[in-house]
Amino acid sequence: MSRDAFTYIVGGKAGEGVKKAGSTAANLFAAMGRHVFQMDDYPSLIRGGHNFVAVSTATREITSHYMKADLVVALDKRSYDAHREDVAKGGVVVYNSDAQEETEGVGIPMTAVAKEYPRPELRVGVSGAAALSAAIGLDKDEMADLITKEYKRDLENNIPFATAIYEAVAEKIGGRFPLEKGDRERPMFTGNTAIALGAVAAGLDVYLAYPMTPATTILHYLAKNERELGIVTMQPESEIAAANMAIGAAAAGARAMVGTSGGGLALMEEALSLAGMAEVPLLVVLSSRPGPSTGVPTYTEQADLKMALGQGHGEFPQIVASPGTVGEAFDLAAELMSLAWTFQVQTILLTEKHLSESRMTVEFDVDGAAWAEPRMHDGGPYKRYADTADGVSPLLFPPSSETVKFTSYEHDELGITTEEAADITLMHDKRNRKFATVEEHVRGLRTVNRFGSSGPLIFAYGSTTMSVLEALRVGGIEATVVQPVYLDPFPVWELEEYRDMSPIVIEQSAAGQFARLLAEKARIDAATVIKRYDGRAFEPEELAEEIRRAA
Amino acid sequence: MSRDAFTYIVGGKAGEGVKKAGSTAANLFAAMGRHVFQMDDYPSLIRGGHNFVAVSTATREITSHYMKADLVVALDKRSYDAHREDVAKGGVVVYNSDAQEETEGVGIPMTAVAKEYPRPELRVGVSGAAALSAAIGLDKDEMADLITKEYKRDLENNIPFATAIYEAVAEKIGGRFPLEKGDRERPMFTGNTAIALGAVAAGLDVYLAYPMTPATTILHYLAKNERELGIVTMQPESEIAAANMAIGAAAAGARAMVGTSGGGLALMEEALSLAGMAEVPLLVVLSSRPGPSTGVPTYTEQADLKMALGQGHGEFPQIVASPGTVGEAFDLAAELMSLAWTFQVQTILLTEKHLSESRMTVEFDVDGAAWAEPRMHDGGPYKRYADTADGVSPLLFPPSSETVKFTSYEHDELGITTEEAADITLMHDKRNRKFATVEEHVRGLRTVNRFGSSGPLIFAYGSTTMSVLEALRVGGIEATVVQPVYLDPFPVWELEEYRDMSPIVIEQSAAGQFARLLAEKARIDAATVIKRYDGRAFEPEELAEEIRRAA
Amino acid sequence: MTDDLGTYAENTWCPGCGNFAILNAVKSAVGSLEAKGVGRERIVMTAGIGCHAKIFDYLGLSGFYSLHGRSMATAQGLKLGNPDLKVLGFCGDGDAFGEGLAHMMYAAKRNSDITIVVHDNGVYALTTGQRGPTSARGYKGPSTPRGNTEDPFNPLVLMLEAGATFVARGYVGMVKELADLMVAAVEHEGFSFIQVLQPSVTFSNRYAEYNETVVPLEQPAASFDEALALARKTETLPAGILYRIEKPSNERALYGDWNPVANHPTRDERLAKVKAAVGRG
Amino acid sequence: MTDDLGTYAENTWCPGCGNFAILNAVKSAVGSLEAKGVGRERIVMTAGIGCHAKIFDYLGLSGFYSLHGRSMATAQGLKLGNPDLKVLGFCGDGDAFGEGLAHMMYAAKRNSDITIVVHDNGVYALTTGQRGPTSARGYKGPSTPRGNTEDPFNPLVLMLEAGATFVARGYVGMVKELADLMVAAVEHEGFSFIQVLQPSVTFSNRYAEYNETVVPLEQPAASFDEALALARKTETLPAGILYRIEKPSNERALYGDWNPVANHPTRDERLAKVKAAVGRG
Ligand SMILES: Cc1ncc(C[n+]2csc(CCOP(=O)(O)OP(=O)(O)O)c2C)c(N)n1
Ligand SMILES: Cc1ncc(C[n+]2csc(CCOP(=O)(O)OP(=O)(O)O)c2C)c(N)n1
Ligand code: SF4
Ligand code: SF4
Ligand SMILES: [Mg+2]
Ligand SMILES: [Mg+2]
Repeated sequence: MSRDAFTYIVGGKAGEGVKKAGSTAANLFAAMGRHVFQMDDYPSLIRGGHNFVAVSTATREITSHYMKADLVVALDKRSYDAHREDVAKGGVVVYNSDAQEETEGVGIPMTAVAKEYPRPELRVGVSGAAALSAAIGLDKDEMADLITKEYKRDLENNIPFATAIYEAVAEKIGGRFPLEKGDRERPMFTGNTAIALGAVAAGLDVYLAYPMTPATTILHYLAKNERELGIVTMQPESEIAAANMAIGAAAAGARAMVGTSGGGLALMEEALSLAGMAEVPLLVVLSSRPGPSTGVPTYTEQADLKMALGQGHGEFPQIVASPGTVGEAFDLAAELMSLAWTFQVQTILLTEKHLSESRMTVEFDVDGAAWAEPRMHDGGPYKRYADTADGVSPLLFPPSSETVKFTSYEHDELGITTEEAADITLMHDKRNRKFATVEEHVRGLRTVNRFGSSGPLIFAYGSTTMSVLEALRVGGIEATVVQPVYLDPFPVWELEEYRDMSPIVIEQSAAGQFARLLAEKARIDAATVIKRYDGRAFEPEELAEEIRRAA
Repeated sequence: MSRDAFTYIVGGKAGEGVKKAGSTAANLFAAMGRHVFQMDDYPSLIRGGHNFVAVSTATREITSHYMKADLVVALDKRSYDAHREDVAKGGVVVYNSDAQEETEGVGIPMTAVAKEYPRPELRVGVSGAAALSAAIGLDKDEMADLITKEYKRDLENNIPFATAIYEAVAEKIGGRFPLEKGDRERPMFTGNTAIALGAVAAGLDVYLAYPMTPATTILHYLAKNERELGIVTMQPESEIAAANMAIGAAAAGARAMVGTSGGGLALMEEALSLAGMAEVPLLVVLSSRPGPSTGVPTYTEQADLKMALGQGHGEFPQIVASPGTVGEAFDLAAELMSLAWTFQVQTILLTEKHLSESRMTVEFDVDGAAWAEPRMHDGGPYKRYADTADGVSPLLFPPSSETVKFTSYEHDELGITTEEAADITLMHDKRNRKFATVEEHVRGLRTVNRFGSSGPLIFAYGSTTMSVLEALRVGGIEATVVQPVYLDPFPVWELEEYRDMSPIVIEQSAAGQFARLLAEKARIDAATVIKRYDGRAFEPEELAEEIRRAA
Repeated sequence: MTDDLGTYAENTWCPGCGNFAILNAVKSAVGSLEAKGVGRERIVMTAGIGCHAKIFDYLGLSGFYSLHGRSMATAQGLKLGNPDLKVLGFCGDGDAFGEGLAHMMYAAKRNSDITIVVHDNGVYALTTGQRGPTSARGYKGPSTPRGNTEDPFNPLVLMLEAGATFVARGYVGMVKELADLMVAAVEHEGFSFIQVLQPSVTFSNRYAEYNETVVPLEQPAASFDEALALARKTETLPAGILYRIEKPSNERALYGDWNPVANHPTRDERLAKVKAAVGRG
Repeated sequence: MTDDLGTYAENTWCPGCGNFAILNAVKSAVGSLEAKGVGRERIVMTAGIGCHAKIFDYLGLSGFYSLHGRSMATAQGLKLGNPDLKVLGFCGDGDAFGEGLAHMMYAAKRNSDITIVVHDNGVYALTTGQRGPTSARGYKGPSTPRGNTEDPFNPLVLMLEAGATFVARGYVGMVKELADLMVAAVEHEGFSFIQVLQPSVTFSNRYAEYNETVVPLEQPAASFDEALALARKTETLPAGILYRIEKPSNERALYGDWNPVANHPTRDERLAKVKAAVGRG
């Protein structure tokens, strides 16, 4: 393994400022012009328990955190115990010596120092930034600047507290991990922010969502920024309301999006079928967590693929795609919003907690974002469901002098209910043609990403792509990675060349859904399926080992 | 074509007694010891419109109605116009000469005659039985007996009215269609009644359902007979309530079933995933109508296959099967209830309006019905999710001195919530083993029906099987029909022998979902897919033509 | 779609059904609204699924034939998307107080500026007469052959308690008054609810009873408590506006004078906003 | 599961959370019920999803950790399946009056013989503080950063109007009284509702306010109207049983003394019934 990345883990209780300590570190690395990947690991609770943030950084692209850390800052004993095995060779643990007995590592009386200031329980987390600053050799002023920039408030206490910790750490391991500067400063975003901004770039008007981890932060981000972005957000009484309101809003001409996790999507299924019949554009974000059912709300898994592909009674075209990185999440959210409006279909952006909530340095191609533009009626008598050659009927929104009738019933071209055999066939044929139209168009898009061109053939999709790429980097493994971005229509036309190969398939599912999809749709039968389904993303070094064994 | 069946069609307005006229005819044929198939065609309205019932009968097994009728009774002009083309060679239309001008056929002033009695609008329908009796050569007493048996009430008006119609018809076509007696009298049931009784035979305790065509009559039948059958029914506030209540009832030890159509199943999706995680047995009846969305509520289609196979976020075993006949519906409902309880999984009985609401002569193998028997805990400390070798953990129901914790969260063996990597893996592995256990067991069941052994190879499933078999009969076509009864697990082990063949696939779906399933799961690629998707079941003579063309 | 607000769809309501009167009332109400400057092109309708909902096919208005129990959400979505629209939602009692109860309660709670007309026939008519939320205890339908074991909801009370700012009752035997209620409801800024007593001649033929008990109400109650008392009356059934107050509508409270559709930005405008947001990080 | 009704699960509520008091009250109530002859093995619990719901892991009782907004349906199902069980359902305010509102209203309407305890902290706590059905207008949470634009529901009023036959309010600052309410609720045959004022120290720390305003209520109101008036009070918040009446429970009304589980037939019995039904055609 060639470890050219530096990893920092900070752990403690929820409510102790662990997340803040993690993002502070990530921002620091990014400000140094480095590439950064930040993963938050937290249980489903508000205070206490064990939270940690793993931040890995390098001067080259980095697409995963590592679990072997160079520097661990353990704010409590539980964190020490949890991460003592996670220290890389040459690494060190800085721990809170008030929370446990003297042990290996650098013990700092964090609690005792914090008690010299008001609200000590909230202050302990600041130790993270202080210890990191010392360990990578920042000077005191640089550290104070960092605290000022990141914590903003209560600096008259935070800076002296941090300074005390800094000094204690510096005494033991000051400058132990000097970090090179990178080429330029990049912003950092989570996948959820990328999705939100991608949709906004494509023309989003209305976002409707009911809170559900790991999709919730899309709502939070958009609600906070709605005025600046020129959009409207609302949290209605349920996912059912969200989906049906979104469909209503779209029928008024507003670009609408909803976002949820598996349980919420399940509740939207009836509405998705409605969108199919009424031919209403809708972008749906499905961010997965381990299932079935409530499952493990704050962790990651790729077990909703089959669900995403099988929603809704009856037959109607839909588009499902899953981004491999935070940058791709931005592009894809815009593209899926655009496709929804081009074809009046629902599009599902399938992702996972690991992408939704992980944060990485990224530069969005804002100018390249797709734009959602409906095919509009160009005057004259209007038929909502005009029987066109490609199955797509022009849109018209009320208020209009022509009558515009959207409907859930089978209908004639004007949208009036029908039970006549000939009408039913006509409309089934129209929707059937739309399947073909959509597929034809999707063929023109970049539906599959390929990385590398020699070595073993690996298939992965979604956030697992990031893990695989990082595993190859750290393992120094040459491989060809194929990542289908589009899952429905499934880009078999791109995959024919792999039909007789026996690739390694890597996914975060116990049942091997993705491997099954490849076998069923593309007739590509995996030689080995590398699975992880304990709620945690793949760890690059471990994954590299597994790939090596399988290859 | 060898037309050895007699077909009777009666048409009129909803509310005019058309359904009654149809079932009266069907019962008459059954009482003659003949085989009968009755199909009700009605739009989604309460009064008016155009309803008709097609009843076909033969002295051999019959598994479809025909649309070319020997005798058409048209109670109104609309029915005359609708069915004038449906008259078979040698057939005749008896029409209401008060509702239209004199035309081809036997005109009878039904309305005028009815007006001699109270409530004439309700009486016109009785003409059906009268005309039929005359045409097949019953004598007046036999006809009066029929009216007495079927109409029961208001006989002092019904019999004289019927006699008047009878006499007028007899004058023109009396005894035109003499019908042989059959071997023995069989009862007649709809698919929905068969499903209801099959579930009851397996031990059903509680049926929960919200009305939705074409599943509604299961609720009606069970509600009407609940006392006699020793079960409980309830219509709650929504499908979501029905499914969640059923899961609650099952957790108390009650054998529970729910039934709905596609839109209702969509609303149950979250609960299905809950049943998967909590490992609660549940039998779900999904009776399809043309979709997507509200679609065409009172007609038939097979477009919910993909949905039935793709329900629920996360990964958990489920069983989906679809009966080919009313008799099989009885057996399968019992078997699926039994499987649900053996493996603590949800089982979906997928069917269509054409089976749910059509009525045929059938003899249930009541003694052969499967019985639902849970694997019970046999004392000692109890673990709801004990990690057993086959993945099935014994059940125990409260009240019990041991604590029994069902849960939607990922959990340890006792059902306490967990977020630990090792626990998550353990339970995923346990559920994964259950997939294998279920498949192993299902391999021992009759998962595929085969009919014939020479001629072209045809695949069909669900109620389409009945249409195909009747088409072969009437067309005198030798063919091999393969009908997968089980759809998940899909019995690939039974289908390997067909892998390199290019069969004809026949289904009621525009997208060809069943053909796709065969291609994807069993790698059987259809040469031709014969589809009908106008809401109507295949017509045997037409289908025979299509098969002949394709073969 | 014809000038008289009709369509070519065949009307399949039972002869004598109360729904005909509602259809006539809407046509007349739209006429009055047009006279007041609210053009029919701005009036959009929604409907659930059921006998009531067939009104969608019979009225030459734009709109959305939605799902059983969800049309109130669709209606709110239309309004949220374009607050210039006047949204007139037609619901069944099963729709509004069964499958869709939560949407009704929340539409009232948040005071969404839509009008909901509930065709209250006390039964699930289109699905052949099962008991519904407003069916009487003892009602015998095909799913309750030994009689309904639940007491009915009082829709007016529920809507008042949920926060509706316009609560009215109409009767199909009083078409002109019903039309006036619809006009007032549409003009009201906020959530307007009209319960229409609509006998189903087939399943709940209560014309005779209603003709006796329904009495016109001259003016809205002076207080919430008085409105509640009116809503609870059973010997006579007051028809008219029971309650009306002013409160900011959901849409106004959420985004003031913004209009998502009318203010939909150009691509350049939007990209500038996104770039600014990316800059803010 | 331990003798003191505890479990080995780690408690992850925030220090000071009102939920601890509810946990203690339940333990005490179960003790009292046992003393009265209702053994703990007959008491089953349900919970939604949320901070409140963690009580499921902390209590050594059988039951079902259900879904967000559905535990009231699960609870009714348990009771329907085996009416000998005493079902104690724990809900959040989001659970009960947001996602699951319709189930609550219908449980009350049909008078299902279950007890629902709502941990009312006025917020979606576990999902980090979004506004909920009982959040005040103006509440600033992460989904309403400029303030909640809706007025709160009054849970007591909704339950009274929906038909609940036992309606009570408890407060986590009055544990003994809360335990007594739970005992009375479980003993009541019919739908029992307890709103528990449960401050979330993290998101809605209203201890100080409640300590001022919550006042014990000596006895239930004499009439429905009086109960409603008590429920509407805002200057003081009466805690105790506001309303209690007798009415046949859903289960009794549906099937009298039948018990689906206890009366589950043998296979032979059942086949005989099916054969008889087949014979009837
Ligand atoms: C999800 C779903 N469940 C059930 C149905 C079946 N369904 C159609 S209309 C209806 C009830 C209609 O009752 P109501 O709303 O009172 O309308 P009415 O026919 O009485 O006017 C039902 C249950 C459906 N369309 N969708
Ligand atoms: C269908 C569904 N939607 C959303 C969620 C996410 N979720 C979990 S708990 C919760 C709200 C909790 O609020 P409340 O019921 O008041 O409980 P509290 O945490 O305040 O005790 C939500 C929205 C979910 N689990 N399921
Ligand atoms: S069934 Fe009742 S509600 Fe429906 S159309 Fe007929 S009379 Fe009207
Ligand atoms: S967030 Fe609030 S409700 Fe949840 S445990 Fe903490 S204090 Fe209690
Ligand atoms: Mg109704
Ligand atoms: Mg809460």
